[in-house]
Amino acid sequence: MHILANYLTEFKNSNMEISVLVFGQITDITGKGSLKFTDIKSTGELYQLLLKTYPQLESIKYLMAVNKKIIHENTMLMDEDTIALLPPFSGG
Amino acid sequence: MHILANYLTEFKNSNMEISVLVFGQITDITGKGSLKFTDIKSTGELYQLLLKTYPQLESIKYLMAVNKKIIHENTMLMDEDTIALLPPFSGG
Amino acid sequence: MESKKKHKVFVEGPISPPFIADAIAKHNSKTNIGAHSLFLGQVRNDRVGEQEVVAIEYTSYQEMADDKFYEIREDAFKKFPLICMHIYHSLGLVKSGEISLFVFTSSVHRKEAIAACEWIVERIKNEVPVWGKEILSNETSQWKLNT
Amino acid sequence: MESKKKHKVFVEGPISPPFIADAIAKHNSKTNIGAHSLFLGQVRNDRVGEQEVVAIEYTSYQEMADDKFYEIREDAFKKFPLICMHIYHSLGLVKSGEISLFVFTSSVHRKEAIAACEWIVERIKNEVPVWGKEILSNETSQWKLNT
Repeated sequence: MHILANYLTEFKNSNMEISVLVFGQITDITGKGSLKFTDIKSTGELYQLLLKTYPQLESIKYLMAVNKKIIHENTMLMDEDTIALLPPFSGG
Repeated sequence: MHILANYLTEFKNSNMEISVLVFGQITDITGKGSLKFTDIKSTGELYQLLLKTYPQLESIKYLMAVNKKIIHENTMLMDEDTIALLPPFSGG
Repeated sequence: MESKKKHKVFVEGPISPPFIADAIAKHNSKTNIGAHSLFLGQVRNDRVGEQEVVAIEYTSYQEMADDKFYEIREDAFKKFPLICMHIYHSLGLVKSGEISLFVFTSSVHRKEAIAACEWIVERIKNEVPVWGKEILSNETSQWKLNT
Repeated sequence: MESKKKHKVFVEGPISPPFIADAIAKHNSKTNIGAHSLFLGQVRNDRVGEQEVVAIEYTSYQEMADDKFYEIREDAFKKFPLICMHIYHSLGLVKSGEISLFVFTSSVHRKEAIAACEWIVERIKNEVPVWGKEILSNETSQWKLNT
């Protein structure tokens, strides 16, 4: 059992997939509302990757939510987590 | 002319008539919504006369308005003035 | 600005929801408005001993009340950057569950409409000569006291 | 108390005056209510250079927004002695002059309904993931910024 559990964990990590949901003005930059990434371990790592992929994000103020909760510091990610990129709200 | 003016003033004074409008719970005491008085010179005098006529007014908190303006001190009255007895407002 | 328009405040009987809807809909063409604040006073069926309030009968010193509503209106436009404001108050019988006061303010941004609406409601309650007589379930009555 | 009822907040397109009238009329049977406070957000035709805003298209992160509306609702019932509260927010296209937000609070006395309504509006503006895209008269667009 122990060996199997280890094997599964490793298998899972190496194929870890996260969804990134994109809203508001950020959709103008990404061109789509959702993105998929594999093997991203933290929100900090995601932030850097997004910046490399979409340099225009540099000028955009936004928050990240992990599974619908806004986070304010670097947060570890798990398989199937949903991260949202949230530019300033303008409802009402 | 001067003599005539004096005469008119005296005539007016001796028949000076004021209207008293009654509202809210005070109508339960007076039984009517409007009263007429003659030769009342001030709101203080009116207050005393009302109290003598309707002793139950003793227990009622009310303000007086002279010609639609609330007054807070003894005020001289003139012919055809309209005085309103205003118990606490309860609109809305 | 409509600060000079002296509109009729008193309405006979309750203020109906469709009347409120019409008042709202009329502001559709005023496209500089960003926020509306509405206050509605509804008659409560308060318990009074064994009885309960089934209606309130409103009376007013109308001439003085009209002057006061006008003064409140003028003051509101001086104090707050409003685009519109409307006040409607019932006279006569309003049953419990029905609406007897409707204050409606509109402005570019929300804070002004909200602050003005509350300020106007307070002034009406304190300064306008209107009296409510509470009609109880056993057909007796008592004079309402504002809190 | 209806604090446990999770009602639908988002409506497609503008919030119509008859819809608001219906919401008001439904409270006719709640005769312990003495005061309603309503806030309505209306789309402004702001000038943007040579153009003006003809509509706003609202989008949302709906799952998160629904959680947030529920949290605001629960908090409001804890913080204020409310009898009822309702929130409606538009998604999709709302033209200038039309209504995109409707917050409705009811309580025994006026102060609680008024304070709660304002508090809820502030929380919605600050915390609910909704974005407005302003559609301009020349068919270009820009993202709205809340003030």
